[in-house]
Amino acid sequence: MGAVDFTKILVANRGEIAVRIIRACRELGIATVAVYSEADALAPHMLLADEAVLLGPPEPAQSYLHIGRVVEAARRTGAQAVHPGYGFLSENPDFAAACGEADLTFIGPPPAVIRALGDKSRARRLAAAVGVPIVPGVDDPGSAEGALREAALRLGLPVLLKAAAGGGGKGMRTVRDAADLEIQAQGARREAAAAFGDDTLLIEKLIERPRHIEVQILADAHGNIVHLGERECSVQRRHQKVVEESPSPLADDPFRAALGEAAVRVARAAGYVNAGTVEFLVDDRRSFHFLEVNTRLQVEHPVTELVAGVDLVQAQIRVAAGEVLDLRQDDVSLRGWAVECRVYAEDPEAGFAPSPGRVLHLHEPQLPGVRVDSGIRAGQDIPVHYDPILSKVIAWAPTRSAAIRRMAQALREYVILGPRTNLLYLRAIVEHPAFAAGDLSTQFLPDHLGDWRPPAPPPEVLAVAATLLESNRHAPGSSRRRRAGAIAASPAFADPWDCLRGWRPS
Amino acid sequence: MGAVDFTKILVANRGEIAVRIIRACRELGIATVAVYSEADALAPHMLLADEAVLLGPPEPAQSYLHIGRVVEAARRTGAQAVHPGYGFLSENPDFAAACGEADLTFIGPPPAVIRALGDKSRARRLAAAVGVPIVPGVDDPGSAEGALREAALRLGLPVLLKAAAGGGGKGMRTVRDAADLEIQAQGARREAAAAFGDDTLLIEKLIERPRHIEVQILADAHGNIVHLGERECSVQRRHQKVVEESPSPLADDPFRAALGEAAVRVARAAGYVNAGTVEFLVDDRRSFHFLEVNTRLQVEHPVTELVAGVDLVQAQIRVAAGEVLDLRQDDVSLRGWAVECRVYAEDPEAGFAPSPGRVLHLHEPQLPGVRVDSGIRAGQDIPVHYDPILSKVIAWAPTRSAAIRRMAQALREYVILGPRTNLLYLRAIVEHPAFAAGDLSTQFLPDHLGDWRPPAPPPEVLAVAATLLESNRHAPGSSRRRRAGAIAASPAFADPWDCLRGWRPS
Amino acid sequence: MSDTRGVLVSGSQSVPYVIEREGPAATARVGDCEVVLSVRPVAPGLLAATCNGRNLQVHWVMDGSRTLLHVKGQTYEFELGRAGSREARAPIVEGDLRAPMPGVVSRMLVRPGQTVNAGDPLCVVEAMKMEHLVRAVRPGMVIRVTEPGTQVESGAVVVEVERTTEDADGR
Amino acid sequence: MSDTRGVLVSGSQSVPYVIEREGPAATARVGDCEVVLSVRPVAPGLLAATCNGRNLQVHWVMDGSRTLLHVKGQTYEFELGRAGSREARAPIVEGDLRAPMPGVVSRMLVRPGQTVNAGDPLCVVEAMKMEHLVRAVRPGMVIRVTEPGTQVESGAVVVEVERTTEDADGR
Repeated sequence: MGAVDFTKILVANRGEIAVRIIRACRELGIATVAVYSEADALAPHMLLADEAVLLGPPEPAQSYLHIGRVVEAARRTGAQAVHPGYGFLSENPDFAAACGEADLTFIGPPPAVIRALGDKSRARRLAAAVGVPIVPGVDDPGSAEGALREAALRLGLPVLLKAAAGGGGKGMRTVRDAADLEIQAQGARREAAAAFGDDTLLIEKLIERPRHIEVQILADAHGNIVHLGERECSVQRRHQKVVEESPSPLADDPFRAALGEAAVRVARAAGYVNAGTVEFLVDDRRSFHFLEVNTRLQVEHPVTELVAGVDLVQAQIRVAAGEVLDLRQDDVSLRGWAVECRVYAEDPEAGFAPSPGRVLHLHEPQLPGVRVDSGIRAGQDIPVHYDPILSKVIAWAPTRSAAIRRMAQALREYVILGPRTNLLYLRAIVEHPAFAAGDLSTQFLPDHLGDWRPPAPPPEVLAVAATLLESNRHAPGSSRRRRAGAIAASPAFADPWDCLRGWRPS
Repeated sequence: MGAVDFTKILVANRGEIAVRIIRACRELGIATVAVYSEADALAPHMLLADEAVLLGPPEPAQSYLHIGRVVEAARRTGAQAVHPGYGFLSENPDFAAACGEADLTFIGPPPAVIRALGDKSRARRLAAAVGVPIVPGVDDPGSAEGALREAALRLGLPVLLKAAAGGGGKGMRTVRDAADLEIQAQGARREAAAAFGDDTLLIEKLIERPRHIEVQILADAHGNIVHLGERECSVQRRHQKVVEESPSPLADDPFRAALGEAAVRVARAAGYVNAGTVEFLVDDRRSFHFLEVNTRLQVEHPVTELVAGVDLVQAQIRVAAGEVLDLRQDDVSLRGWAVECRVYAEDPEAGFAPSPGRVLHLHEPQLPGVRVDSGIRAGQDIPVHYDPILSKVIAWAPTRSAAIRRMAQALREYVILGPRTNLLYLRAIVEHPAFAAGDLSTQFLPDHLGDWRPPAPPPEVLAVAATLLESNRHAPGSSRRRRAGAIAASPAFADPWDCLRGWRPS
Repeated sequence: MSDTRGVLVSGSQSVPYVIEREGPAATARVGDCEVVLSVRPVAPGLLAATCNGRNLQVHWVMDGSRTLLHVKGQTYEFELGRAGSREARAPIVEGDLRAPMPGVVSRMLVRPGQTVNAGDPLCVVEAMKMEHLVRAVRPGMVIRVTEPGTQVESGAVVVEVERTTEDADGR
Repeated sequence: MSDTRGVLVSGSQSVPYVIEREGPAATARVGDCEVVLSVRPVAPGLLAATCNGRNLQVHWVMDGSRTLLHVKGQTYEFELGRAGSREARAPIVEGDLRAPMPGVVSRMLVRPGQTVNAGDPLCVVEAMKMEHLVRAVRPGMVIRVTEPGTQVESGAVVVEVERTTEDADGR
């Protein structure tokens, strides 16, 4: 494969995924334009790109969700294509259409496909029409007083409320008690409106303890579609994926073939082009039910990349440039096992409350078989306005157990001081015997880690802490400033006690 | 595969390879003991291990080459096995024997195999005996006045002088002019004695512009031997490998099969156990000639790991613990392409003179498909006493050209300030059209980069430098202290000029 | 040789300590345990500690009165307390409803004077695109509320509730 | 608005500069080129620069009078020179043999008073396990040598050679 037909791409996103896309462009020899809000003025994605355009104030509607400003930034910088990443405008058909009108290639499916599949109800009908089983549900019960309740009771509680336009757990609520229906629906509508600009809801019968298994597909504009195996994303907290892996511990070859074939059938029926994900719920009898199609790159795409040996972002760009897919289904071979952990700025000790703030100290793991897709840097202020995802740790190994051990090791070496994170919680997940057994469901976390608390500090940590705090007790200005240990001027074995004094930014 | 039969391993090495081995042990749930010299008192390998034992003064003979002290450290800490890494004691049969006598498992082949193959002359005879072609040469011409000259002239100049006990380019000299024979032989003998404790030389007929291609083998103690494909290591400077890759651009499937089969034949004849490398020179007619067997892990082992999907260090440990190899030759499948660049503390602008000193600023690349095996940290004093290798960058991608682009990107993002390095030179290599063409030989560097010089600073760099130096011109104490830019106390868009002042270690 | 005493506070826990220094090593008694340690600075934010013969890499930073530590894959927060005192933090007054995280009060569901039952939804705090419902922890009367749109720090009081003698529904 | 002038020295090259500051931006004239730039500190050792509309990440550190920069994959060393002066470094006197790197003089192959030809091996400096042969760059007489075993810095004179009127072999 030679050079791609783009010379400059605008990346309409922030954080780790923007960094990931900029790097993919750079490897293809394509210049990049970042966009950023005032809250991201010195964020890594903005620093890494060749050019950066300020969109506006921190609020998403004024920056990363503002179609006009993003398109104008692309026009002004002479970009030929736009990569939307995930979230924000990635599944907004109006944005894809606006790009087209401005002669920009939108790196994703055509607007009509996004629109059709983005409407969860249409997507369900489409899947059913090609013989793929779906979850029982009611499409758009309407916002009229009582309509929701009626639909829910018709399906039978418990039910799941979902943003018809949504994805990623935003605007999603489980309702087991009819009394909670109204307030939960209001909350779901508000979140849906904020995240997707559309508050239409969908009600589905809740499948108890399902496994969430999805299929990565890749389609070119010439009618070629392949699937790249499945990902299991059952480990979720409040419908938000936390740990993903590929392959699924549940899947054997016949299951994988059937699931992949179903996914390709849906994609083909939709006229799908570019990378996409077909999501399924699998019940306790190993039957799968079509859930929805995500018409964009997924957060968890790296596990597929490591197992299938394919660069999905580069493939997206090539397909968008009109190239023919360079692999057929027979060429796809899956090797080993990959696990991903999402690192969130949240406090597991305080009900997983978001924990924005300044990254005071950062050390990211670097070990063989481990990939860290990070969107943060030391000194950065993690804004309160966006998703709490900081980075993703992905571990590959020949076997699932080796990949899990490798992941645990990477999480141990990952240091983020400042915002509280779920790093220790993630390690508790991957080190849990039920996780090792592959015994997963979307209830995995409440079932097994509902009362998780971090261990108390062991004596050696208390001893080190006491020593450190004592050494800094009388340091001038220590009470209000940030400090970290200085490099010893003299080599090792110098008297250390004086050297524990910190440094202050001048 | 379950837990390994060791609970604690001593790592008898330093730098990146010691770090690599410690991490492999940790993934297997095995505790680690580092050894270190006074020059490495706060080196990364020493910090990372669970325990660390000081061996002695910086001189290798008093520390990393001191068999008694290393064995004593293992005994005292209760380690059951010793991993020697590469270099130092890794191919010293006396050390392997001393481990055995102290009831320590030496993670490598039995002493007798190391001894037999470490003697390059015996190894050549062994290969010839099983029908593997060898390079014409004279084993141990003796140190008598004139004996060397006579042997060299009998073979015909040019010849190559090599340490019979050696490897890695130490004690290796090309002689084209008979007048240089004596002084080059003396130098080679001294280097050989210093590096391997044995100054015996071997003379080989020089094959002009050969390719250096080697085969990774893995053998258990139960008679199973597999090969994991080849590595091409033709890009060398003074017999020191600089860039390696797997597979070789020269090799097609029949060539790979023939080479692998020859390597396994040699290994089987030698009674080989554990990981090893069989090296070949390939001439311009694609004929291969056995060169030697390296009875240890190679520096460049990661390219094989990425292409074959095998963790060689973990495999070494399992095999040493008596486990049966968990893969047969038919299970070995090679996928994609991997390239490795060795980062050296050397100054390409000053004849590649070693450049030890303090690492004042460090930023290692972290991108998908890129692995950095690093042995350094910010603030570390790189000692003058050991090999100049700082780290290795390894890039994997589905195709060779994509792997090369990825490598170039990783090298661009790799920042080491303090010691001078070959980072820019490495990028010049991988971006050279002859490298892209796969047109390699051990003369690649003199042929194509003999007169390489770094480009002059472009105007924007001069502008930034002038701004920076101006801002620090009047800073107190600026003339003798080390400084780096401070984190801005205020967010972006504050007046920057005052903020460019540096910080000083307190 | 020197000898220092103090109290280490971590969350709601206080641990007294005594440190005895002797050259580059020290003995620390924390609670009932004794640890022989030496600590060497490696780089800004990184220490190499040896505790009872084991290596520990310690990442750390001071942030105001808090000291954040990362050791062996776990993060800790400590501050110094006064010997004999355990009042390192203002105790949370039961009934005052606090923001669970830094964010914006996006909706207020009650008004001053209203009586509420334990578990009633009071207001919504939004941060990082997630809504968090603040519920009453006990019955009482709402005294004061926060204006919607206000940006609040974690732990800030967003609704004040006064305990009443009877429940909201008159029981 | 302010206006500063100076000379930037990099190796044997000197480049005069003029910097004109205006608010957060500046215009720098370096040699014959003009660059409009703004520079913002990001973290210790890291600046975000914008040069003629392009983003540049600049890693940097000062080490004595040297400033080391890393921009777009290349490392540079600069120091400030005096305007109009180009003598930033002592010129290397031809004939004096200098250590090519920091290391140890492991063997001395000549003695004072000996005459040498250009290309003759003079001594061996060893560092990082590699030996480097120092050769005479022109004919002359050895005046002074360094004791074997001496640790030397890069650029230190290890052998002094005085030019003679005839070559060593009398031609």
